[in-house]
Amino acid sequence: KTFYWISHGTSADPVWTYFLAGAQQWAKDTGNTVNTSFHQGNVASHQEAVRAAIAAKADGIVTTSPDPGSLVEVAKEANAAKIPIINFNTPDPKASFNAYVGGNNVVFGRGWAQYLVDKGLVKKGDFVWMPVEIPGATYGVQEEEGIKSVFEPLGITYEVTEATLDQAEVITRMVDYLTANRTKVKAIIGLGDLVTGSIKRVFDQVGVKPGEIPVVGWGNSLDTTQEVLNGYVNAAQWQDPQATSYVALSLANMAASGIPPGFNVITGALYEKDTAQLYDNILSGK
Amino acid sequence: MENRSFIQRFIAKPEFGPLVLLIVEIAIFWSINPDFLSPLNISNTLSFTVELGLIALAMTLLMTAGEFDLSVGSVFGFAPVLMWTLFNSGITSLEVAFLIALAVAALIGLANGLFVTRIKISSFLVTLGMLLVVRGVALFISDGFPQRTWSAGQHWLAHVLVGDFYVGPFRIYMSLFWFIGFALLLGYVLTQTKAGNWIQATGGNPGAARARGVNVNRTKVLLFMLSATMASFAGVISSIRTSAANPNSGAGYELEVIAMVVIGGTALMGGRGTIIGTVLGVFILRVMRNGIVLIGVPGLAYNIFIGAIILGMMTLHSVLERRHQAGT
Amino acid sequence: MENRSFIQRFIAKPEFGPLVLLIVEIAIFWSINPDFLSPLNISNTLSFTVELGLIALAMTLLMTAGEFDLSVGSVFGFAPVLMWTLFNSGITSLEVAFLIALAVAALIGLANGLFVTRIKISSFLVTLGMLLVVRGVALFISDGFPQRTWSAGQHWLAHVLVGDFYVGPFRIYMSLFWFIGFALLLGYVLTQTKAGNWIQATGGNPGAARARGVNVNRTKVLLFMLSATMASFAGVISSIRTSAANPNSGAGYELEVIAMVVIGGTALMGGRGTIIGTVLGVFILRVMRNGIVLIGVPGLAYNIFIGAIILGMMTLHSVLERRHQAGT
Amino acid sequence: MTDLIRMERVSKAYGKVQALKDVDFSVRENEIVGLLGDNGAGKSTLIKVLSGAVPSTSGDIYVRGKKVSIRSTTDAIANGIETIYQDSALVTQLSIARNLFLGREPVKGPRFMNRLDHQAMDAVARDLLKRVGISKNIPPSTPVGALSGGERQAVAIARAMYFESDLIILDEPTNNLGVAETQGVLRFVRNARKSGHSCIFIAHNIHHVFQVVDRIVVMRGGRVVADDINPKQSSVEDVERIITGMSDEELEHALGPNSH
Amino acid sequence: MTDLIRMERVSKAYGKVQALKDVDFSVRENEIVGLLGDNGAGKSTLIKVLSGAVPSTSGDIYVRGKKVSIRSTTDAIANGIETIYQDSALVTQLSIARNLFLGREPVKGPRFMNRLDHQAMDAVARDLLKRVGISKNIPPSTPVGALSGGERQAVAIARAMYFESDLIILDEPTNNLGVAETQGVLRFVRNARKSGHSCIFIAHNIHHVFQVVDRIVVMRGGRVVADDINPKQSSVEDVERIITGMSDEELEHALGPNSH
Ligand SMILES: Nc1ncnc2c1ncn2[C@@H]1O[C@H](COP(=O)(O)OP(=O)(O)OP(=O)(O)O)[C@@H](O)[C@H]1O
Ligand SMILES: Nc1ncnc2c1ncn2[C@@H]1O[C@H](COP(=O)(O)OP(=O)(O)OP(=O)(O)O)[C@@H](O)[C@H]1O
Ligand SMILES: [Mg+2]
Ligand SMILES: [Mg+2]
Repeated sequence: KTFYWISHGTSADPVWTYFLAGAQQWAKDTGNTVNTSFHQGNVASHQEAVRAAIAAKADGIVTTSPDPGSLVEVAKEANAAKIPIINFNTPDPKASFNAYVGGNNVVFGRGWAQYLVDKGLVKKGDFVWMPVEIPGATYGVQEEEGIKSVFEPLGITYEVTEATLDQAEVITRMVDYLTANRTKVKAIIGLGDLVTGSIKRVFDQVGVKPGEIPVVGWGNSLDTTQEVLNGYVNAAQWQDPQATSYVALSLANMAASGIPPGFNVITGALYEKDTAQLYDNILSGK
Repeated sequence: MENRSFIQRFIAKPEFGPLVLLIVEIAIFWSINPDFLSPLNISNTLSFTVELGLIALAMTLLMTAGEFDLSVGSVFGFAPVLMWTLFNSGITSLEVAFLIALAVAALIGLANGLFVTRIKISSFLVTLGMLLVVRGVALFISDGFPQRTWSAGQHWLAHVLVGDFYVGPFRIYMSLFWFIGFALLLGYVLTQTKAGNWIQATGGNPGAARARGVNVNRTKVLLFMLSATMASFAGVISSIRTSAANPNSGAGYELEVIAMVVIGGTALMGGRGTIIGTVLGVFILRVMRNGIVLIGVPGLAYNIFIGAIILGMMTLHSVLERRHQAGT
Repeated sequence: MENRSFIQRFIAKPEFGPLVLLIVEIAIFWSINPDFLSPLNISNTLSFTVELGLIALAMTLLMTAGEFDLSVGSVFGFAPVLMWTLFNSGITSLEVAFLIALAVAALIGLANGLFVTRIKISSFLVTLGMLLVVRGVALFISDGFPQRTWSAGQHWLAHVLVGDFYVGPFRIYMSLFWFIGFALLLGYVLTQTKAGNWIQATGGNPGAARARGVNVNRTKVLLFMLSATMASFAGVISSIRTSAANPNSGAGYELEVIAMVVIGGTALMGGRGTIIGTVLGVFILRVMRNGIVLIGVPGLAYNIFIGAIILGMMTLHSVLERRHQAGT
Repeated sequence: MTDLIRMERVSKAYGKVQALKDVDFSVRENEIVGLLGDNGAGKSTLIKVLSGAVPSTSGDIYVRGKKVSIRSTTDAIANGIETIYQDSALVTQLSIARNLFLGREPVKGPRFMNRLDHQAMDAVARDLLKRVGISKNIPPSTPVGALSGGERQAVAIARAMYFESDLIILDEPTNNLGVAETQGVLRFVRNARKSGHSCIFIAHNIHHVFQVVDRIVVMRGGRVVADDINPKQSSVEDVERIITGMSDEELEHALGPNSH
Repeated sequence: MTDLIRMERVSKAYGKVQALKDVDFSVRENEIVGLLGDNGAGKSTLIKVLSGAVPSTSGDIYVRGKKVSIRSTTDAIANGIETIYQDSALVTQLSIARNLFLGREPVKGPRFMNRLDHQAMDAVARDLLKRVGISKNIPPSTPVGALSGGERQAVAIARAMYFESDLIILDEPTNNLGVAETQGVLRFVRNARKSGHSCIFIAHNIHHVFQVVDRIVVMRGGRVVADDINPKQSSVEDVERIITGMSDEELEHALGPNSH
């Protein structure tokens, strides 16, 4: 059978490589064909890819949602063509997907903010810095929504800055920002995997000691698991990227065989130093 | 030189190369996956094609006049954000917001044009700077949040711009008609009108054109305005069709659009341009992107194919050109 | 024309404009935030500057010869991925992997050069195609995964390329010396050697150069190879410094590098180039990016400022140029 | 006979280079004036001022006795002054017909359609090419880039001919031209006078100038040094002497076979 | 006297255009040959074949009786053939000195340093400029773009002079030149012969050709139609007639004042 795995992510964003690995693993384990594509957040090209899959009479489609509402139409088209379409990574309840597998970015964002508040790391009047690779990309926006709902009532301010997807540029921009605002920044939330994974290099360059500024954020990369283990990052969010892809494809396969999935699968866990080793092992393939 | 048969004359046309390329390309994809020519896939390809195509049409005239515009991608992203921000915040009606988006884009084009013609900075730097400014403004006014476009579905403007209907098994978007309309209009302007003559002269030999009383600067400024306005128009169409106005959309379109125009046979340095060629160039690149997904090229190898095909096609193009030159 | 004082001659130099821009820029940032000139910030700025700077140096020669290279950004990302993949998978030692990365980059440059000179496709399209192919290959061989580079820290190659040490309060990276070395070397080549004369003639009037026995094609091919090799070298340096070899790194560098070269005073169309100008151009752009963050511009407005400053500086540049021309 | 054009005390400086110094120059109606002078004498600059290509630094221009201000090519054309530049300024990518009418294209149909009248353009172009002596049957749709140097010059001349300007300025029109083509240009100049036009004719080949002009004006170092030489009463050698500003012996010496 | 250069049955086609048809052409040692012909006669093509700029379609070339193959400019230079092209091929952005030595720059210091010998270049350039008759004190570091047309031509000529080639080819070197500059070029040609070189001299101004050459060759439509005209025994009019291929009456008519 042939399945299409369509992602709005960037092929170079580390976390997506783990999602992709899950899809490839599934293809190998089941012997089915999985055609994969990345659309760098481009809604139009994403829609085009889903429609191409429908046109190619795919046995099943698993797709992320580049923007809430953007796949309402194409999901209907897939339903009409009787092709199972499973949503993963970014939910969109408005579209008629057969099921959803993944986390919830708004909840993650709320979780990070709440963690900082509960542990007494930030208080009223404090300023939190939130670097993100691409401002305006869905994940960051939804996370910001969750964070806002916690911080605003408490009078905690924050700023989102652009870090880009280029590793060297990420470090440079974060170093510049931290150099300029070192005294002001009371905590950092890394809204993406690349920025959170760069914290160690930024701290080392600016001369900030691990733990001096509390950090929470995404944790789906080896860089971050190491940072948690070494005390640079206080807590990081695990999204089960490989499992998400694997399960989503399994659901699609199941639906293709005539068993409609009647449930969503929610993934994700916030880990600290004590449990970080587990994820470090997963990511380094141990 | 004059007694050549129709076929010979046809082969000598600059549009012949791109046409052969397009046919070869379609044949290859079709032979690998017959679904490639299914009505559904054709409808699909057409819908997105026209949005980049609209920009490419305007860019053809601008490049014929010897300049190019790197800021079209960010105007494409900015215009719908502006329009929906104005509308969603209840400041104006959708129609007025639409007109404001077009007008602001025209002003951006005006600024590009004035920098290039008055201050005499190369269009590369001017439009690169403008790209950053416009993209930044889009992010800033939207705070990075995409604008909701739900409410557009039933609005008459949405119907006129992107309404769809079925012709037999084909789902046709209104935007296709806009593309055809503009292709005819700009093709007419470039080849049949006085303005077209001025555009070609401006790109071919600005000094000579100026000496004959052609207002070279005004011609360039107007074309910069056209290109920005068209990018804005395309952006609005795209935002309604995809139900999303994201400040980041359109990133990287500038290079793709310029590639379309050049593959179609318009000279990179100005003086010679062809709308028919651009239409072919638009299809060559879009069909390629669609076909590659359809025949199941692995996601990560996607770029390799796009790049290799651009190189391969340009080589073929260049071989065809040379053969034709040797024959006259 | 000959009795001008030293100052007048200095003002007439093409590097005068960029120099004034850089001084003005530094003065403004410093007056707003004195930390701008703190040792920490200066060390930081220098570290990344040199990586882009190395590419800009090679690009200066290439642009002087009348061509440019859009694929440098993807070679920058590709080379370290290749090197670390070879090393991490245990196929070769780090030294050999490093040499292979440089050699493959040289081959990429060779391919660019041959497409441009033999098949006579414009360098815009050739290197755009190559950009996509190389980026695609980087993604494909790495499967999209960034390569680990931790283990490099203690290797002698890492020390030679990016080892750092303190000079007083300044943290200096070895890469700065590479940059200074290449700037001197390429500056010498461009202005003092026979090869430099050929490069300028190739860009200025290829027909005339060819008629005098200058091997125009070979000159261009070699410069394409230089530019790709230098991009690969810079990519390796960057990967060791940032401890990451990410297949996507370097995206968009091509435009920034070209902007650096042009701001420095090298002609976009070839024939005239200046290494000193490029060094100034490199600092102008990097200092700008650093300064803007440092003086506390809102995060989302970052691009607005970068774009506006590019436009503003080019305007100033153009005014300075014009004043100088009127004076001779 | 009244003066068609009169320039009074016209000066022009390019930065520090004083290309024209207080030049007085006039062309009468129905007169062909030869403008001679060595390289850099200021000939091209003088006619550029007249044709609006560069602004003068000071001085006045009168057309038929009325003072005019010529700030741009369009002003000059409006005053009936048509110029054929030294580097015959054609757009190589455009067809012969399109070049002929560039800037003043005939339009047909409703005005807003802005539609070129290709038929009219082609017909006129075909006729003009014949009149300037191009006997080969070159279609008017041929791009100028495909023409030989002489043919290009002919196209530029055809343009001036068609628009029937009062004053036609030819800056070195016979450079690069062979014997037959040169005769075509000279014939054109004679025809122009016959049909009531005036001409300024610049050429380094004094023999050509002598064949057609009514009066010779010589410039040297940005000044007019002689402005009423009658070619019927002077010899080529006399004029050469005035152009170079050398005495008889000096010239003899310079022209001698083995001087160094 | 032996032939320095002999071309036998040389043909050249550009696509369908037959620019040279079975041309036999030779230059003896120490001889100045004038090559005449109307636009498109094939003069430039002939010398481009000789100088390696374009390959011939067929035919042989002999240098001092030895058959050679000239496939590139470098081959021609190695055979002692130096060409000054019609559109004097200089790089405007480079200085006079750099243009003079382009392609054969003197190098000083260790070889791998590839270092230009600026001092030597400047000294030679200064001397050469004087010898070709540029009296103004122009520094050799001036970019060629800042020179007048005549001065540029002089630089190109100085280049041929310096490299002392056996055969110097000048394609319309006197175009655009004034009286004084033209005399400079003619003087240079005479000097070249005096010091033992041969020259091919192409010009549309037959008067200039008559002043210097030993022998005139005329081309028409890609063929050599006359190849041993002695300028001392023929008149300008005779040669014009051969160039255009017209009979006496036809020529009379074409040159007549009011012919149309
Ligand atoms: N755009 C310019 N900028 C600076 N100087 C100039 C410019 N154009 C001409 N000049 C100078 O002005 C003087 C007169 O030039 P002009 O072109 O009028 O001479 P000309 O008589 O036409 O010479 P030629 O016979 O070589 O065409 C020369 O010294 C020339 O160098
Ligand atoms: N590169 C080319 N491609 C095609 N045809 C050419 C090319 N160069 C020259 N020709 C043609 O070859 C013929 C001879 O040209 P050539 O330049 O040798 O003439 P010429 O005698 O030098 O004329 P002129 O006096 O105008 O310089 C002409 O018909 C010309 O159009
Ligand atoms: Mg002149
Ligand atoms: Mg010729």
